[in-house]
Amino acid sequence: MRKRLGRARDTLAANPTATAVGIFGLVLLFLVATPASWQTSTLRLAVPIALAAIGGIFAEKSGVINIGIEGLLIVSAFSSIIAVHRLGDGGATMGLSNLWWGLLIGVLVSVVVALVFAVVCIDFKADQIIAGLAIWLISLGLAPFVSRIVFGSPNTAGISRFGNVTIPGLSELPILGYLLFDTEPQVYLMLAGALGGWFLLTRTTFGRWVVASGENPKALDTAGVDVRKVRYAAVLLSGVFAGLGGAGFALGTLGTFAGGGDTAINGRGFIAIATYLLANYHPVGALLGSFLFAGLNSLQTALQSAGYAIPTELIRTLPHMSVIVVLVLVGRTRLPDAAGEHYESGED
Amino acid sequence: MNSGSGPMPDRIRRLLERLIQASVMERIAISVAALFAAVLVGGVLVFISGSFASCRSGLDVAGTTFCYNPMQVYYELFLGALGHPLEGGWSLTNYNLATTLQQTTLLIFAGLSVAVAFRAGLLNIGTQGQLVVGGLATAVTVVFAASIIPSGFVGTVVLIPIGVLAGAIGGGLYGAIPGVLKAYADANEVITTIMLNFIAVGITSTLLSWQFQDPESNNPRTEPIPEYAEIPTVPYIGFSGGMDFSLLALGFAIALMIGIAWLFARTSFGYELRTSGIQPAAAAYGGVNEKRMTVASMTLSGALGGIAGAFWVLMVHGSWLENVPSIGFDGIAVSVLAGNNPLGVGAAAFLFGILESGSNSIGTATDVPPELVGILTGLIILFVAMPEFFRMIGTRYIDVRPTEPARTDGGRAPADETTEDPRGADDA
Amino acid sequence: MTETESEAETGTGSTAGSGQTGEARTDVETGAGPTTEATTSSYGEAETDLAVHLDGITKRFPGVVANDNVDLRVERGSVHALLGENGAGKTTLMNVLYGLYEPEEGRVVVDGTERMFDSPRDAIDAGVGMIHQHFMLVDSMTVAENIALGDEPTKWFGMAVDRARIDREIRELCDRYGFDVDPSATVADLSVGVQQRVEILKALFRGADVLVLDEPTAVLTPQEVEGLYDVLDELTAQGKTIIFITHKLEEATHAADAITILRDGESAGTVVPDQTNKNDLAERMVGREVLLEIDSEPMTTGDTVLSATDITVEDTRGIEAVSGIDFDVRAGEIVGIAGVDGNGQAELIEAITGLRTPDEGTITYDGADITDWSRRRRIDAGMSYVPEDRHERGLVMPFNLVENSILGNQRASEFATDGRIDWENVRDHTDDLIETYDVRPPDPDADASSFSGGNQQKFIVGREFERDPSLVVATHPTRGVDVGSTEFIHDRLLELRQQGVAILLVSSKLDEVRALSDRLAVIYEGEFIDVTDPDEITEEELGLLMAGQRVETDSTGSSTAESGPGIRPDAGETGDDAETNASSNGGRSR
Amino acid sequence: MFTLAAFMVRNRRQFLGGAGAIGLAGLAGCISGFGDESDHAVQIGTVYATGGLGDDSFNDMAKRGLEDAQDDFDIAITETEPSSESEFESAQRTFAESGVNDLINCVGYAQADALAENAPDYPEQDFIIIDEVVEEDNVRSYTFGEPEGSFQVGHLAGLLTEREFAAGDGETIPNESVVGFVGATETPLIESFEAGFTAGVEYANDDAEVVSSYVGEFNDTAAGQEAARTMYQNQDADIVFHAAGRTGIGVFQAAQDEGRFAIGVDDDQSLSNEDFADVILASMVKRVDTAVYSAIEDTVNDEFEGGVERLGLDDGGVSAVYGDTLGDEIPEEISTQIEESKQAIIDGEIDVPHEL
Repeated sequence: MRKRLGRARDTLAANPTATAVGIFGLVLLFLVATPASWQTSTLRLAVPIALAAIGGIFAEKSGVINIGIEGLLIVSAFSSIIAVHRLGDGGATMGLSNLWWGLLIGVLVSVVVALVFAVVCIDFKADQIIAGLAIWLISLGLAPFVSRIVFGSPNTAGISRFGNVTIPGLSELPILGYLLFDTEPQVYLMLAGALGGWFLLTRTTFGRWVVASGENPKALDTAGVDVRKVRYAAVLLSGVFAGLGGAGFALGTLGTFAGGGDTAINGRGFIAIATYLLANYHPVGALLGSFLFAGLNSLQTALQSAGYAIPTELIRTLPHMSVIVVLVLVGRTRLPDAAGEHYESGED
Repeated sequence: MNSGSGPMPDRIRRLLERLIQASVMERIAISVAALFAAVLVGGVLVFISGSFASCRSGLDVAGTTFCYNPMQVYYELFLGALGHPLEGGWSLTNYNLATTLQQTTLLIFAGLSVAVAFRAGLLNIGTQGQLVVGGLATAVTVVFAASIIPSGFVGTVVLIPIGVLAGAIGGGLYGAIPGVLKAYADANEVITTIMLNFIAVGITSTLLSWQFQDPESNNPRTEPIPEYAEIPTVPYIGFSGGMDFSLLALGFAIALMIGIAWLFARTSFGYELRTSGIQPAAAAYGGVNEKRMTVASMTLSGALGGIAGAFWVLMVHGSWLENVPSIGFDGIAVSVLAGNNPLGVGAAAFLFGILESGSNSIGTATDVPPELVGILTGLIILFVAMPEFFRMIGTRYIDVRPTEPARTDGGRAPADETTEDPRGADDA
Repeated sequence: MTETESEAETGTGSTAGSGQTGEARTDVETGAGPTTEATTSSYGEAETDLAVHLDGITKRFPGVVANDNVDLRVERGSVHALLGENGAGKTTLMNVLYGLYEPEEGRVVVDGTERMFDSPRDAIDAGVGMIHQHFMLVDSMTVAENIALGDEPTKWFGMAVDRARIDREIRELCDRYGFDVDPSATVADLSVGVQQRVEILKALFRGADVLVLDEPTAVLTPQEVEGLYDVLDELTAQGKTIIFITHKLEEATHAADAITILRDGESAGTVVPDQTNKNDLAERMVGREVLLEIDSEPMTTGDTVLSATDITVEDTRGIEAVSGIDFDVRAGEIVGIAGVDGNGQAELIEAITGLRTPDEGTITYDGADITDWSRRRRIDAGMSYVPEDRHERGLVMPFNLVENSILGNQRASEFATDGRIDWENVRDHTDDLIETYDVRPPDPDADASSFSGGNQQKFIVGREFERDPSLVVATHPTRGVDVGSTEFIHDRLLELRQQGVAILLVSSKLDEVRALSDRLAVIYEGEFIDVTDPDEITEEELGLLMAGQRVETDSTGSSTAESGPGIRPDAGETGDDAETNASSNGGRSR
Repeated sequence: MFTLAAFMVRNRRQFLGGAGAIGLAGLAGCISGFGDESDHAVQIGTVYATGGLGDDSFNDMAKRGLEDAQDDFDIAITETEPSSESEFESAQRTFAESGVNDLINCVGYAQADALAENAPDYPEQDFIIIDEVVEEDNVRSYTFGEPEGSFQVGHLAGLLTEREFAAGDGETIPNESVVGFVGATETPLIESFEAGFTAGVEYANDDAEVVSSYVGEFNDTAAGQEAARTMYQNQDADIVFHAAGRTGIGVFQAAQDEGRFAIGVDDDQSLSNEDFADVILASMVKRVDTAVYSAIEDTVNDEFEGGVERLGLDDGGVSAVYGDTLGDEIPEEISTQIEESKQAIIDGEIDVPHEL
């Protein structure tokens, strides 16, 4: 059973065209068969998952498993809102809307936290899983801590959100028009991030170094490339993507950040990890995978208000259950050979 | 404890001493250093964040007003948790200390749960979920059993063990799920346990609203267990019942802690578990069925988490409530700080008990947000995770470089192991 | 300090002059007469003719001197062998040349210019390429991606990798040196021989003039080795300089223009093959005369202990690694399995010892069908197993010897009652093992990781042999073990055989399996291509068999008849094109 | 930088002094540091509900009551915001144990169980609880007529949904009579909001349909947004009422995005959330602040007594308040009807259900 699934998977991997056609067909089916509100809400809810997953791909491909990506989402989300609030909601600074400044600052904060994670994992050789958990826990505490200082409450104040950006002409297209060309900036960021991530990973020098660094760092090292730098760059890049995801979600969808409990991110970073494992580290695959999980999330809302008597709490766990089902059916995605291991030049 | 073997022979004592000196001392040093580093970073954070807060009187530095005094925060955190022993009118059995020890007791169980899995090489992030499920199992079982078992002393003696057992079984079964998924479907346990934490919340609240909700209450909670089924306090010397802490529970936790330590050190199962954790291939070679060991250690880990839930119900609340506090996540911090050593879990649990209870004092006695404690917890884990950092600092000041054994025979010297892959095909 | 000193030297005098200084220092410090003699007498060209000159290199690791004032002079366009035992410091020296290690003392001169290599990058830029013993290839990437790694030409202003150009350049290189490598193939799918060629291409792609090959033949079949020699000839003909590391006398004398011998981190002289003989080389290498003689008296064999019928095993990737193997092992008999690594030995042994479930076939042990038995039951039934990988399997590295001494026996009644381990007993047992098997240092409380490979192996062998087994499965029991320990382990194996224990021995060392085995099976692509009498087969024949070439004159057929159906009737089909086929069913050792 | 260093030195000297013979005094001097608060006549402790401050409704209303009292009386305030129900018991107890609080405010029905357990243990300590009844001598319970208030806004929604109405950023869908309700948790209290609301809608218009959704949390704005958006887009709801604390902010966001209306709760949310004033038709105001203020006033005047106080439509404890921006645009014939039904409820002519 397992083997057969594994083989089916290999077959898929061996026929990228067929796989692509298949996925495209499924997407098409989804577009035709579901209401528009569900599709747009799926797109919006996919933003933090997809971008965090793409970031996670880079870190893990380079050999650093970044389980702290949930933490990066949290810090970027709340710091972007605080930034907008401080700069002045609805205003602009130096000709740029404060919302965009908020996005920049959210990304920056996420990168700084990713840098801490990188130093700890790469230079101080911390166990990556433990360090990632620590980053998560620190962020869980930091979000309400900071917003309590700024707002006197674990929740931030509300701010205005990104509006739709309509691309003339293209937005007139059926279905794709309202989905892809008349939507919010963070959705464009997500789509661009997936394509850019794919290009970076598969077509550029850096992408090849990232892959080599995760599969066989020694090979990269002996080829004269500094593994340490590549891993740093990859982890920081995961900070950039997660930052875009967290800040984009906060500024585009949330408009405010609840810092209590699991915070408003509520485990989306962990779902992102499951997403890229499911997508076998393919950035565009991660985008499609995030639609799956986000779609389940909006399905839950849709089912409920449609009056189906499924217990709310149970419906809410649908995405989490499907992560497990997916992991079990797909089996363990082959991690990069050197993922989780420290590498020091000159070591054998 | 080991009744058959007579007095502990010298050699074994020597072995223990060496073990302690070699690795345990270093671990303790690193844990203590990590604690200090976290406190230091946290202090800086508190001080700096004080410049963003508003207050009537603060410290003015270069035009900026700093509102928070880190010293005061830590004073409240650490001494507040003990009931301010340096101030007048202190009694040993005070409420704050009771809260600290109550948290310590729960964290010992949760920490042991995490430690057992980590030692087996399984990153069980799911203690929280196992605790939630185990707690509900306890509450429901005790409420049901109370209806058929006489009340009073008999009820206490029968119901408490039944409740703890129910928690252990509930948590154990829930812990076995990721074990089975890992062993037979190769599903990464870190992801599955995190997801199962979310699912545990969903399932338990569904069960609650479907069947077990206390009709008397507006809160999502089960029917309260009878008072005689709560863990009794020790008369005269103990803390009073209103403090929701019993020395008996702490005693049980410590006994369990020693039991797990003994399991690791002195039993075949413990040996196999540790071997599986360090080198799964060697364990398989040594006749350990990896899959079964994975399931067994996850089950044991889950059972310990379930016991934590049981005590949360039986000692603290007298019923199961939705939104269980994050004892299970704190258990990870406890175990990591303890280096996954069962005996270390006791000390680490006490420290985190202080943090938990001290956060109340921070919240009431200072203006600093009590969420600081969550940040401190994360920082401690972060620093413990990077022993290399402290080794680097250590070697800068003291020469503690381990003495590498020189070439001991005509064979391959250790240094060559670093230059040539030891698994190499070296035909002589 | 030494570095500034040598830099100062370069600054003042000519390079040749500074070389002289280095040699003088050698004399004073080591007093190694023959070293200097050999260096100067047989190989005294001016430094400007040298492609590489390593001058007085000293490299220390904590507690050990890996290279002690070593000199190496390599003439341009020559093949130079660096000969020495394992642990003599050959790889360390080459890592210095490649910029992976920084020497404490000495100079690195490449192409007449003194260099300071901080990283492999610097070495690459100076035209030094290295082909490591364990290939530095990313298995999941294609040949082209691997070759260009770290040196990718780009297009679109550096935005994207110029893949077309990489392919073009690789084709050009292949044409020039006569390689047949497909740039778009995935490395994981290639045979070891082809992977090695990819490594060589990788160095050439970077414009290497000096190629360092670390133990290039270790994983090759004899036929692949011949192919490698041809490649080396082609390279030197085009003006490249080759340095190859080896511990095999044959190879050094056969392929090299000059040989430098290392012993215990020191240079034991440089010689020209024509002017020396193997005995001399061996003596320089080992420091004493070595004779690998094993006294294996024929034994009267007893009952069949282990019998395998039609065993088929798939490897972790689901590819059939062992295809229908039959054999049996009797009490008091050593059955050897020879073969190039990765031809299914590992999977076969794992199936027998219970670490892997065979997909087909039955295994009987002492008459009982144990095919479905767990590893635990097999251990309890008296099966001992010296694993191939002592660091992953045989020992728990962070455990001390006391804890390691019961690995596999942790539930045996001898050491544990009702699941409780009696550590006192275990400690006595450990002390016995240490004494009997001469494990040094004799410290039961030291971590396994702190022992040398030889002592680790002696400890494992001791633990497994002292279990009172009726069957011993030993895989590569002397791999990476020094000569003294090797002899000891061989003696113990023969002793066990004398006691009537059935022994299954897997080794890639031809002399070892030939000398020890009573019957010898040759495994190729998961099948026993032949079962022979080791005394009647020559090393050449054995080499051919290991490469999948059936011996035409089947003189050994009679011996196979009595040992059961050892040859698969259809084995011959696959025999011809060894090199290209070796890859197809995952025949890699890594 | 220099002053910072000086501060450190001073602190250390104090610390060292503290370690000396006099000891504790020095240490105390060091730790008390800055941010001291002077003594006040009366000290009030407040344990908030789990949504925490910043919910722009329930907790913030209680806070407003505190602040109003602080303006009028000499009181000191200590607060704590438990993040889950299981923390209430220890939070209340911590305040009670400290012995310095003259009154402890327990905000929210969820604290009732914990208070019922704690109050008898501290007979000298005064408590109040909002939204639930705890029958102890030292507890004053405040309850509100939520169903009645909800009935009022339901009546408003029912009247508006069937007619063509556009104001601010929103407009109704006249040919579809659908309104929505978003609740936080499926508990009797929140369900009583829905019960009253539904009754009000039906009172206005028998054909109108009420769609409802429970998000499960008081502070999940994203879920609140999705729930409301689904109602607006898929079910053609044009007015959504929420009783979900901070989650309700998501309802406002959705209303704004979709150009529909929302009804706030607890506070006049068109004032507390100005950003959404252009979609907030009205709010079901619940004067938690009045309750808190009156309890503090009684404590200061030493007149505090236990018992149950019920605040309803008649005494302004609950009321439907029109949005600050949109209120003026609501047609008079509608506001007249609302006024009539209010009187009818007060007079007992309309019986508002308290359960679904």
